[in-house]
Amino acid sequence: MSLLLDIRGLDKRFGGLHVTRGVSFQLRAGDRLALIGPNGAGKTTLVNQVSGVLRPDAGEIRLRGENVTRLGQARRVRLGLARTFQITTLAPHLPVQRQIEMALFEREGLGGRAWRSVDAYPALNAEAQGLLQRFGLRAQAATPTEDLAYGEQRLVEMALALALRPRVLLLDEPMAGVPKGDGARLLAALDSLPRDLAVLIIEHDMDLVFRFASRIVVLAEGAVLADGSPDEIRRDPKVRAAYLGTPA
Amino acid sequence: MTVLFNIAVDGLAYGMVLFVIAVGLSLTLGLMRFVNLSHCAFAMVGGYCAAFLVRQAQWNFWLAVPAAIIATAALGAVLEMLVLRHLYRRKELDQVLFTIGLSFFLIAATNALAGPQVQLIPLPPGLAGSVDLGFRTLPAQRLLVIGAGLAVAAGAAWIVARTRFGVWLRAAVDHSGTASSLGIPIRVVQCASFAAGAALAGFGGILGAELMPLEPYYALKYLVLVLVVVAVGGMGSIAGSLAAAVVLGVIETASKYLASDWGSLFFFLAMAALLAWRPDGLLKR
Amino acid sequence: MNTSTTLQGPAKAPSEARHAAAPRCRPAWRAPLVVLALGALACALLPEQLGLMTRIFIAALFVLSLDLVVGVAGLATLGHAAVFGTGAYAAGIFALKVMPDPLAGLAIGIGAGGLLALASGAFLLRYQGFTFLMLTVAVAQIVLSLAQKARDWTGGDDGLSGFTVGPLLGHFAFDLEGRVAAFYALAVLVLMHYVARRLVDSPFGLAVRGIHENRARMAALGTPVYRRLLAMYAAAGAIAGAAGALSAQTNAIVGLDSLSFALSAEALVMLILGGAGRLSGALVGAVVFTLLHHTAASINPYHWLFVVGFMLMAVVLVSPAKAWGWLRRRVGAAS
Amino acid sequence: MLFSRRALVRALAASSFVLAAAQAHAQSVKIGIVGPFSGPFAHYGALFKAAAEAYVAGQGGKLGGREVELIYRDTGGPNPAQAKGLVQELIVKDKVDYLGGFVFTPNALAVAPLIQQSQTPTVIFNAATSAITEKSDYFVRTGYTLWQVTVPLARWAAKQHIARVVTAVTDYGPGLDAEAAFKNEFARQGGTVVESIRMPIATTDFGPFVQRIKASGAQAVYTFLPGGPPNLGFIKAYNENGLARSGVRFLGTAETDEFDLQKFGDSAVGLTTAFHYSGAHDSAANKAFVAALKKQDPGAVANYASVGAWDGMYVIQKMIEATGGRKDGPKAIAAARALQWESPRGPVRIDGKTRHITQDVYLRQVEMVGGVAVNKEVESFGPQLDHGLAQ
Repeated sequence: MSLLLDIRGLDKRFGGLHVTRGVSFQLRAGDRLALIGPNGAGKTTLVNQVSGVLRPDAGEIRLRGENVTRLGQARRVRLGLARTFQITTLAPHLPVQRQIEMALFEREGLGGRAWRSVDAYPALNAEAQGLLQRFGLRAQAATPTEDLAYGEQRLVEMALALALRPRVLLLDEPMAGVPKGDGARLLAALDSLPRDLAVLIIEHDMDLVFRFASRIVVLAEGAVLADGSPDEIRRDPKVRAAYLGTPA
Repeated sequence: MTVLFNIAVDGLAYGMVLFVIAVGLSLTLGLMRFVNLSHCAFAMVGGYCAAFLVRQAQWNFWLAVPAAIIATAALGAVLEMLVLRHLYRRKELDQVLFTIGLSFFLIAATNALAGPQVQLIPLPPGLAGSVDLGFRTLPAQRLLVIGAGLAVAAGAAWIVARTRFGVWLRAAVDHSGTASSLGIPIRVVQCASFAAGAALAGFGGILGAELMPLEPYYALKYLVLVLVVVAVGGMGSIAGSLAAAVVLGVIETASKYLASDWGSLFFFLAMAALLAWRPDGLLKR
Repeated sequence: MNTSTTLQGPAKAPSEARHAAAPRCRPAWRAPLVVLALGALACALLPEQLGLMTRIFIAALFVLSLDLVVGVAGLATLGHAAVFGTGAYAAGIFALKVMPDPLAGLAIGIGAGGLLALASGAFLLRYQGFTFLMLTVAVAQIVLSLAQKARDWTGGDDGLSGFTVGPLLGHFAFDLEGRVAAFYALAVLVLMHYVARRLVDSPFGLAVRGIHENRARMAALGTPVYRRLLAMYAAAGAIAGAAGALSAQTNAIVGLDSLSFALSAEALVMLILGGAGRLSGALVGAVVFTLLHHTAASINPYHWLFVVGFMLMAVVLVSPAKAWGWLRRRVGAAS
Repeated sequence: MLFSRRALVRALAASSFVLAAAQAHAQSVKIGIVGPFSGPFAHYGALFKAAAEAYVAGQGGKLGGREVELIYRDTGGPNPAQAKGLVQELIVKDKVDYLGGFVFTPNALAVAPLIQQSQTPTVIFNAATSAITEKSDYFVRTGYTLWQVTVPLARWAAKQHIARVVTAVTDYGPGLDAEAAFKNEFARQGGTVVESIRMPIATTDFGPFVQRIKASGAQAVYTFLPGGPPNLGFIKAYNENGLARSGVRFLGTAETDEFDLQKFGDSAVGLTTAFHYSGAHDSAANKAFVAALKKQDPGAVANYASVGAWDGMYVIQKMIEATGGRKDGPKAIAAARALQWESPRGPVRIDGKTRHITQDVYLRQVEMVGGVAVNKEVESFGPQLDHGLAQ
């Protein structure tokens, strides 16, 4: 399967704090990589560097062969990278369907169209409604995003990422704070992700990690502690000591 | 050579006046996150009170000034308790609209009560004359302003940084919920700090009356000038406001000496450059 | 995308899900048509107040352009007079030195306003919040100082006058009563309102509204945030330039007050009064404030500030929505 | 019976009363007074109102035998768009017969086309830029122009063997007019203007400019400043930096105007100005004017603004008499062109060609008379026409 994301020697400091230490790993189409580690291990900071929110001090990020380390988020999205946020980051007053359509317009490069109304793009309107249908949010199409339940807002985050038809999807703790009831739909969404999509997910729920992930990277104090299959990681003494707390 | 001295001396004096008036707004804007565009109206009230006390009521200058400051603080406290406290959580634009309305109201009230003429605060003999600095003379009143400005800067910085009230104030602003849960009397702190802001404004109005004569339209006339100093100095930063006031004061004075027919063009060019260079405040990285 | 399993939400009948309301924009021509009707009605009912009507239409157009910047793009500005005044001076100088035709002058005003907004926006939009607000003040004051300095072009303090504006479309001369001026201003207001409505309802408008509500989200969707904001800022500048040109042509004079801080502050007050973000709020705010100011000033030319100041404070304390609600309950209870 | 008879009678009575009132109303002459009644220049408006109403009261409430209705409109400040809107409303809606007021040049220029088209005689009480009366045949000016008062001052200064003068004017319309008038005449009289300082209109700290004046080595400074705060600030800086002591004489026009004069205290003594009106002008007409003004509004001050309004009402009265109270612009203006009378400021006449007031200009020095500062008229330069238009 083709190499989509290639990270080599990523390094980042916040003043004296060394938050990312020489992180390297690859992501191929179809991968289901879980990024785990204790709080403060630098997981979100790593995702922020890969997605272009933060700029690394050193190292290289190659997306489908192109070096995007210095490029902005827009270029990375066009190359097929999409992400969700740990803290829900949505436009509160816009109706949910408009939120999705915004992503579709950007994907189709129509973000600059200033004359025809948003309702004059039937194909994209329909696609947006289809996506909402898929996430069970079709009934809330006209509801402002802030009026949705927290779990449903997490679904909107994921729907937005998928609306961009990404090749690489970064999920930053999609299940964080989601009550059991809404969790089911999120899990179903995870299972129904396209086969050839490369997914990196930051997650604390070990049951989900071991059920979903085909590969696990363990991060501790900003550095890669271990990188391997779920079984290798379960047995790896270093991981057990640093993370699961039981002595080697 | 004397031109440079002149620019420095006049610039410093003018800058200190700007600082004394602006520091109160920097506190209310920065430390209380409250966009109080009626700040200059409080400066006007302070000035009018002092003028009334000294001229009509024949009080001694050194007695009238503190009394006027206390009166302005009282007005600030009353308005804060009655009306302004409902606005703390409101959107910035709502605060702008309300405080502009309040300024209009205070302008109309002053115009109705004291008429449109300029109110002068007669200075005591000690301050009325000029002091000879060797190469030139400088009005004694300017020296008072420079001294008072430095005192206000030091005092305000000390209170905010060192005293319990300062700690309470900063806590109340960052997160009033947690602060009140720690037993900090939020309402008292908010009311007291707004009153302090009004008092500082009143004090600035009195000291600045030499350069910015007191007339009803004062409240809106110098608003832009004060906002500029607060923005360049950085909201809530007392040292920043001091530095910004002096720098802008010197630049404005230099343009008067060297290129006065360009009006206040250089003042605003300098402001834009400083703000673009240090958006969060002159002394903040 | 090979998966098509629909994720059924908690027990919802499929048919009901399909008919749930999708958000639909109201047709863009509807609101402007209402404005046209109301404006024409007002001019018909008050033939002796056409001068006031013209000033209201121009103020409404200016506040409409401000709404694009403050309400839609979320950029609080106190320097919007810069583009209004530049449009006015451009149209005035054009009429004086080149051609008195009003429509050509209007186009020049639009171009001048748009260009200045583009140039100043390129610098301003690197900043946000209070810093952006104060930088807009600086830009407006710099333009004002330059206009005062370029005395032989702008007439300085005495204002730019002496230019005549030719008849509209060749044969509607601007008359004393101001009838042609009023309908000309109304027509441009309605046209620009339609343009603004189209802008806001377009994908571009949606992206700018998205940026207003959450920049991080839009950046994550790949939106070129800076470019979108600059485009909206320039569009608003063009519309403000049109308002400035109308003011120059209907008054046959341009004063330095068209670049003043007071004008920017008054426009912002009108916008907040009417409610930002809906475009219609801008028009309501402009009409209400101008009428309030006009009537209060004619009743008592000296202390009208009391009334306006009190009204502004009241509007913030008792939000208009609650006021309407209270009023409706009263009326409801009475009838 | 739809109506009871009593109701019918009452209705008839009521309608006849209304008709009568409308009738009387129709005959009264409407005069629109346009000026700043709010904002930073509100004192001009207050003075116009006091002087105009004092004049009408002095005439027993009638002008030319007609009831008079004064309508005030506030322009707030230099705001041409608003001024035009207000005047358009006064002419079209309120159907005024005459207009008066105007402090700012842009406001006057804005209404010129309106009064020309509607043939409404408009008396300019104060705006001082020469070119205004050229913009419409229906402008009459009872104020002054800067050229009119500056040229005689420049001639006097040259005669006093003052060779080197520095000009320091506020950088706006009238200020530049004043600077040009002084430089032009002083050069013609053989004097040299060593430096022309322009002070921005928003200046509050005049210290630097006074330092520049001191450094220029001039024997005198000719200055022009708008009334109120700038005026006060400049003269205070002039005193605080001891310019009088170091031999730099003060030459001004409206700077020692009665409205601000008392605020200078005795530091103003000796300031020399040339102007067309002084509160202390020694004439019966002036005493009557000052008394009438005091009776009408104790707060009002007899100065160039109030005398401009007072004389303006005189001109309007004469125009009403000439047209029998009916609205007839050309006839009224023709009458105005021929007017000559004894004004509180002294003998004046309206110049037939330029419709501008020709008036005596006096040299004055500030003196303390009974603890009150006054502009003592020391010398008269005789009648002066508007030298600005002569250029």
